[in-house]
Amino acid sequence: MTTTTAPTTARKPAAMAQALNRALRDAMAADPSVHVMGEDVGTLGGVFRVTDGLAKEFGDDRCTDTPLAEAGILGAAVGMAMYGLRPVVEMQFDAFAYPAFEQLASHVAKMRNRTRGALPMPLTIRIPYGGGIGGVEHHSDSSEAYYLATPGLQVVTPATVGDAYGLLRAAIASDDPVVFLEPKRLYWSRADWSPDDPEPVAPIGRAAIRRPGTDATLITYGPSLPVCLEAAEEARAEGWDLEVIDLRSLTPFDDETVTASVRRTGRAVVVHESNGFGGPGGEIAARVTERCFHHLEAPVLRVAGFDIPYPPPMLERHHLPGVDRILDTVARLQWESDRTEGRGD
Amino acid sequence: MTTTTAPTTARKPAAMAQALNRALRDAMAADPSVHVMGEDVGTLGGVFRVTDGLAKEFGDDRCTDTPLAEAGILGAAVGMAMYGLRPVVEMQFDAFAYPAFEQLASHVAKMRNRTRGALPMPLTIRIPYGGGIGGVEHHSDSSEAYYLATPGLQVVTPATVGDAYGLLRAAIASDDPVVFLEPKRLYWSRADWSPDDPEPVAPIGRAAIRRPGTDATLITYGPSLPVCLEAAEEARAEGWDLEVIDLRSLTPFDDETVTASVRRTGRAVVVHESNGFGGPGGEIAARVTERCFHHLEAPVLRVAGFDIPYPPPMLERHHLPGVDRILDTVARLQWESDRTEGRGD
Amino acid sequence: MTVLEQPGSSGNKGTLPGPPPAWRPHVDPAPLLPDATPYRVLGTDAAARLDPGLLTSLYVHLVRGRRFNAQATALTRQGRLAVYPSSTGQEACEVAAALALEDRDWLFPSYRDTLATVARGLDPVQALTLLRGDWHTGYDPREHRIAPLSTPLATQLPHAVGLAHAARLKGDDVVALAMVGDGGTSEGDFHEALNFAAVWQAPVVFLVQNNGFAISVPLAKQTAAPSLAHKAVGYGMPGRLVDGNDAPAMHEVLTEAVRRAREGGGPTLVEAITYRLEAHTNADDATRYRAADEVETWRAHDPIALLERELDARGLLPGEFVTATRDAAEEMAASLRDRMNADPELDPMDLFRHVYAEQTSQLAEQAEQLRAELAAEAADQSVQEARP
Amino acid sequence: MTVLEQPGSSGNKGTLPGPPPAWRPHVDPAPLLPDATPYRVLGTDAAARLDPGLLTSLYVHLVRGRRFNAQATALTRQGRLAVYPSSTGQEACEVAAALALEDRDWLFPSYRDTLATVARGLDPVQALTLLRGDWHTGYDPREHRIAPLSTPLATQLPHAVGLAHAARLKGDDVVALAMVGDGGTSEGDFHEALNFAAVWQAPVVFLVQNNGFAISVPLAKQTAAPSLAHKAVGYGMPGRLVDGNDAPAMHEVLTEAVRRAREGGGPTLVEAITYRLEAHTNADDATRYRAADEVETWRAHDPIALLERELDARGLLPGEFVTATRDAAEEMAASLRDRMNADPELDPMDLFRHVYAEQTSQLAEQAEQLRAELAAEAADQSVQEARP
Ligand SMILES: Cc1ncc(C[n+]2csc(CCOP(=O)(O)OP(=O)(O)O)c2C)c(N)n1
Ligand SMILES: Cc1ncc(C[n+]2csc(CCOP(=O)(O)OP(=O)(O)O)c2C)c(N)n1
Ligand SMILES: [Mg+2]
Ligand SMILES: [Mg+2]
Repeated sequence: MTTTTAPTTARKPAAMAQALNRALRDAMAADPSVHVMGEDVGTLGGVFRVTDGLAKEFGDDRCTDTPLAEAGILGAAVGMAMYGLRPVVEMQFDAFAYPAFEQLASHVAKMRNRTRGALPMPLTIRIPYGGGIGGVEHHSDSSEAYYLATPGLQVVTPATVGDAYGLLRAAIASDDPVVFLEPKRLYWSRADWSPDDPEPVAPIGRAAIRRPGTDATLITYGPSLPVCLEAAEEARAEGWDLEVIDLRSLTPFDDETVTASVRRTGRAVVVHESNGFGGPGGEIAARVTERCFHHLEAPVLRVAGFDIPYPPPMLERHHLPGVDRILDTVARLQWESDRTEGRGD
Repeated sequence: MTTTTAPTTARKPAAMAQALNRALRDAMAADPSVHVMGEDVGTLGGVFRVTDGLAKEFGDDRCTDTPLAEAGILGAAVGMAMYGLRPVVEMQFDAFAYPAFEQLASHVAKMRNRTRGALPMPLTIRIPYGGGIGGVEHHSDSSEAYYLATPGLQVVTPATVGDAYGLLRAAIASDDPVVFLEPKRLYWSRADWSPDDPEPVAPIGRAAIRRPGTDATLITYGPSLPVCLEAAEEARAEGWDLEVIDLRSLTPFDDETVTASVRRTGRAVVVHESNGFGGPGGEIAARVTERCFHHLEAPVLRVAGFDIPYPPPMLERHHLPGVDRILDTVARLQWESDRTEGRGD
Repeated sequence: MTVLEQPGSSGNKGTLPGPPPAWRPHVDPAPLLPDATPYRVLGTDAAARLDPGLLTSLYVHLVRGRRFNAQATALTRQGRLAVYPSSTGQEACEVAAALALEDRDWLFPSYRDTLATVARGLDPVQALTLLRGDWHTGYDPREHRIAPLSTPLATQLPHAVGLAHAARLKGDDVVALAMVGDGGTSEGDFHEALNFAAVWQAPVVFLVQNNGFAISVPLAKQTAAPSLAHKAVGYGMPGRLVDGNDAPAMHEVLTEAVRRAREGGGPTLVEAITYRLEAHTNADDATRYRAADEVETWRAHDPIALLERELDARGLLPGEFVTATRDAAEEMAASLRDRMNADPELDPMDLFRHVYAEQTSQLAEQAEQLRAELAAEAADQSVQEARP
Repeated sequence: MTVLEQPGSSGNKGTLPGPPPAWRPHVDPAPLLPDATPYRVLGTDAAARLDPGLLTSLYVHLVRGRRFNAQATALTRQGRLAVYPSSTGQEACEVAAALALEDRDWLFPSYRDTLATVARGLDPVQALTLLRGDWHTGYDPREHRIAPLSTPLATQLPHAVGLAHAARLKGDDVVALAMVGDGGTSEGDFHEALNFAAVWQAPVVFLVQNNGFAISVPLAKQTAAPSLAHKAVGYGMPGRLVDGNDAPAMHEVLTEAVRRAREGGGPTLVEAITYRLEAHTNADDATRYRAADEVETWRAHDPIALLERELDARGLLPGEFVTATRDAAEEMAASLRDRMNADPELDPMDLFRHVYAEQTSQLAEQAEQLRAELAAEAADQSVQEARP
């Protein structure tokens, strides 16, 4: 995986889950107001082991196994933040964040605004999301559209080991609430990495160009980044040089980077695993089109999960955007003179 | 307000709330499996009086004041539907549907699919939504983006008195769960209406052209329809003949009607009260662009609520899309030869 | 602490079959259960022991509180408040909640508890900002240690738990008192908050004002429990049942619960039996769902009348005191009316402030758009004004 | 029924200050409280009165159940199941839940309760569909009156209430039995469901299997209550505490609760004290959070061993019976293994079925897209196969 940051110090292979763990540890060591809380985050170290060792190192009061109640967890975290702490909440799986939805939408997202800045919410809500790990139902939702539609939240999702560390540090440091979406099928993806890399804190709100290209832009994030990079490699055989943008932050959105790229390439495809209809791709395609209309050779197209409940493990591969589906879509970007409309025509 | 259906029988002025009430009454009379439930829907007749008289006419078992717990209400309704009833749930205000979000996303939307059709969910969830009535915080959310992003739900919203009746009858008759969004600031809007109008049941999934026009299409729904119609009238002074589409159903989306219109007019603006970023407008603009790209003279633009928590009563008029903001946006549809990019350029 | 002691402790190992090994009940439920009837002081022998200073102070607060409620309701009729949910009839609960707390403690009011915030010392105009509609919260919660008035029911309860827990972690002896209605106890957030509080032994007092109704829904449709205070044992905290119209009883029970919490004794659930004498809000018509004679029955148990009787019996209600108390309340009301009659300063650009710590480029764009619109509006207006 | 009788009934009107008028406690909490120790039959005098037929039938089910759990766990190792949450050690609860119900009743299992569905008669392969991963629910819930295994914790409880309520409205004497874990009792949905059930007097039995852990979290971090059964009084329903490893005790308590519900007596909360002898699922490592000797302590209280002791004492455990029971269980396991070794039939186009009653134009388009992709894939493959 290409990153924009060049390494300087000793690096060794690390999995994303380890980088996240290290980010939590470093944040807790640096700031005593950082508190980790959630189901099974203490003794067990989380079902994905992202909080491994934290309770031992910092004590149960800094890394707390809570009762099994997501609204209670997030609601208590709101109160802790009101008192000046910096809670980092783990939701065990995407769909199990839903019970906390009212706390999120009505309080976490609005508290700063409701109180004219008197009660900021420096909360991080870590949510393992997305599919591809053979999970049974309710364990593979891509729920980012809900968070995108909620002003007051920052929505961040790393796709590389380095960003997992850097963005999580930035999220915890942020004075605004961050929904931190961890692509669970990348937890065990590895890369050479060291937390001593320059700029270890990745800025929230800035996309990264993971692969420069000239012919079209793939706009993606999280679990779909490796798929897009693979598609871009394969596209060379077809003669297409694709640029790949990793959004990293969905909110705030990096219009600058995305707009500049699409104006250069003239073509764009948004790729994500979330359902297409009402998913983030619509917003992205719409705003890119608003800003790049006269540079576009073709409509911005989308490759997304189908508009269905997440399928059972044995069928999920058909649902997930794969390399072929991306290339098929790139092929529809009206490269020749055949100017027919897009799908549905 | 123009409707596509011509009246034949005796009509008299009725408010939307009355038409909704009549729809519930007629549905309950026609089908003993229809049960109305929610907070204050019984003795009080609902805080907006939409269920007025139903408990008296059909008894407490058919129109039930529940305990104050939205997840419990919707969860119980799921169980009732499993046993063959057709529950119609009232959520008292938009933001007070959030506690039921898990039941909605994980069960209501998925039950049919999870069980290969064995357990359909013929549920209607009525939610008064949107602002403009001077409500204090948490009483004016436009939460439709959440429902749009949830496959398995139908999302319907009337904008006229006739549709309030017709769509609610259709929603209750639907074998799928319907999130029925009632524009609360139109509750007391009146029109000449009779339930004996031909085609009283409006089809789910079909948009209506409320005003034919040739120069550009305003795509809207719910509380923004009257504003768009007013804007279209005022636009005549500027020499623009605007077509106004009332989507009525957000899911399923009527691509046919919308695509045909925009291909004809070549220009489109989506108007809604919901926050712009991550709101329905992105999806609508994206899919219109996919389907109409080479017919478009300008990017599809959006007029939406700002990307902020819903403001307090005294400031809400600045937030809500009004006639001027719509006309300003129409003016940016590149009518002359000045081919600059859209906003943000 | 709980039925299963982890790890590895065992019951009567060896004597099979007996109770499951490792099973042992640890908490005696008896002290957690509420009394069969609401605790009261007024009209009992205990009343004689009450401190005169406390009684007169409560009285001043109650009278002032009732006047405040009346004034706020009047302001809705004048269009100066968007809406007002009155606590008339419940003043003893509101006042006791405020007085039970130290300055460093936190109050978590629900939307009906404006009076409690005012009794705690908040400027009435700031307290009414939400209901006037110029902003959501009119005060700095940290400055006053009063959380925003909570409209989504019961959602403030977990906040109180988290704040109290955080304070304890920081070594501060701060207590949180959270208020909720009988209807609010049906929400999942009520359950989760009480459970967290008990497990964490957080210094929180939960005050349920059981006024018999959630808008139109009577308690019988809200719960089948012997009392709401009986919920406490299910979390492992004491439940207390109090006559919510008996101001000294309320004050005593809450003060005691606050003390217990402060000393590390954990949370308490207090159910106050009271009654909302007015409609749900000015916009509500209570005659649709309750009979006038029920209201009259409760008027006979008015918190102010109850306290007056005691004061009078003890010679603590001289005419000058009554007059002075009423005059002071009138003065407060007059000042409130005057100040609320002034239009609040509004800045539409506030819409874009405090959404995030730093304004995003998108919000900056939108602010620019609104600024331009307002300028155009103003220009239009001055053109129109310039016309003859 | 509740503390405030509406409308207009009054307490000791006239004798002011007394309890607030219109206030009157209606439910006696005493009968709703659980006993101090879990109810058990095995090893007590009551055991002698147990019907031999019931005992041997429970025994067959328990043995079969344990074998089922072992086989399912083995299938995860062979990659035939994605995951399996075993109920080994909890078989008495699982089996009693199934046997307490009539055919027309409904079972609402949680994700750990595959065994209860099998004990109720569901085809084991259908019961395991969810965990194999070919579809979410492998059976028709209406046909078997078994709700889908619920993964989101406690969310099935309000469904059970709604279904039972609907049945009663329709005049059917159907009971719903809903299962949940100790961890699940912390969720708001637990609270809301129990409250609805009590207010509606719905024919529901709530069975909490308190196995001491929610994944790694011990009960002491989940609740501070004297017992989970003590939550019942807070809803106005009886709470019963049972030794969950005592199969006849479980059977008796659940059967009684079901009978009471059927006869219009309303809901019951039953807490079964039990223990999960294996890890949370095959993917979990339980040694990270609990000591081996705790597990051993519980092995000594094994539900099958407890029952065997009683059967043996009464001469109901002849060698042939034991052998025949084991053989039958082995046969079930072998057949299950064989059937699970066959790859399930998959149709990718199922993705688009049953999302809505009628396929939308959008889904039709997407189905078309997938069909084309699959055709291209197949063509690719046959080209590749054709190569030498
Ligand atoms: C989550 C939520 N659901 C619904 C409402 C609408 N609502 C406002 S007040 C109210 C009744 C509250 O009753 P109770 O808790 O007894 O408090 P009281 O009004 O008696 O003080 C309702 C249903 C709300 N504010 N929040
Ligand atoms: C709403 C929700 N939150 C979290 C989870 C993740 N999760 C699955 S099982 C489990 C523990 C359940 O414990 P308990 O209720 O005691 O049941 P047991 O596993 O002991 O049978 C958790 C946290 C979930 N399935 N649903
Ligand atoms: Mg009340
Ligand atoms: Mg458990």
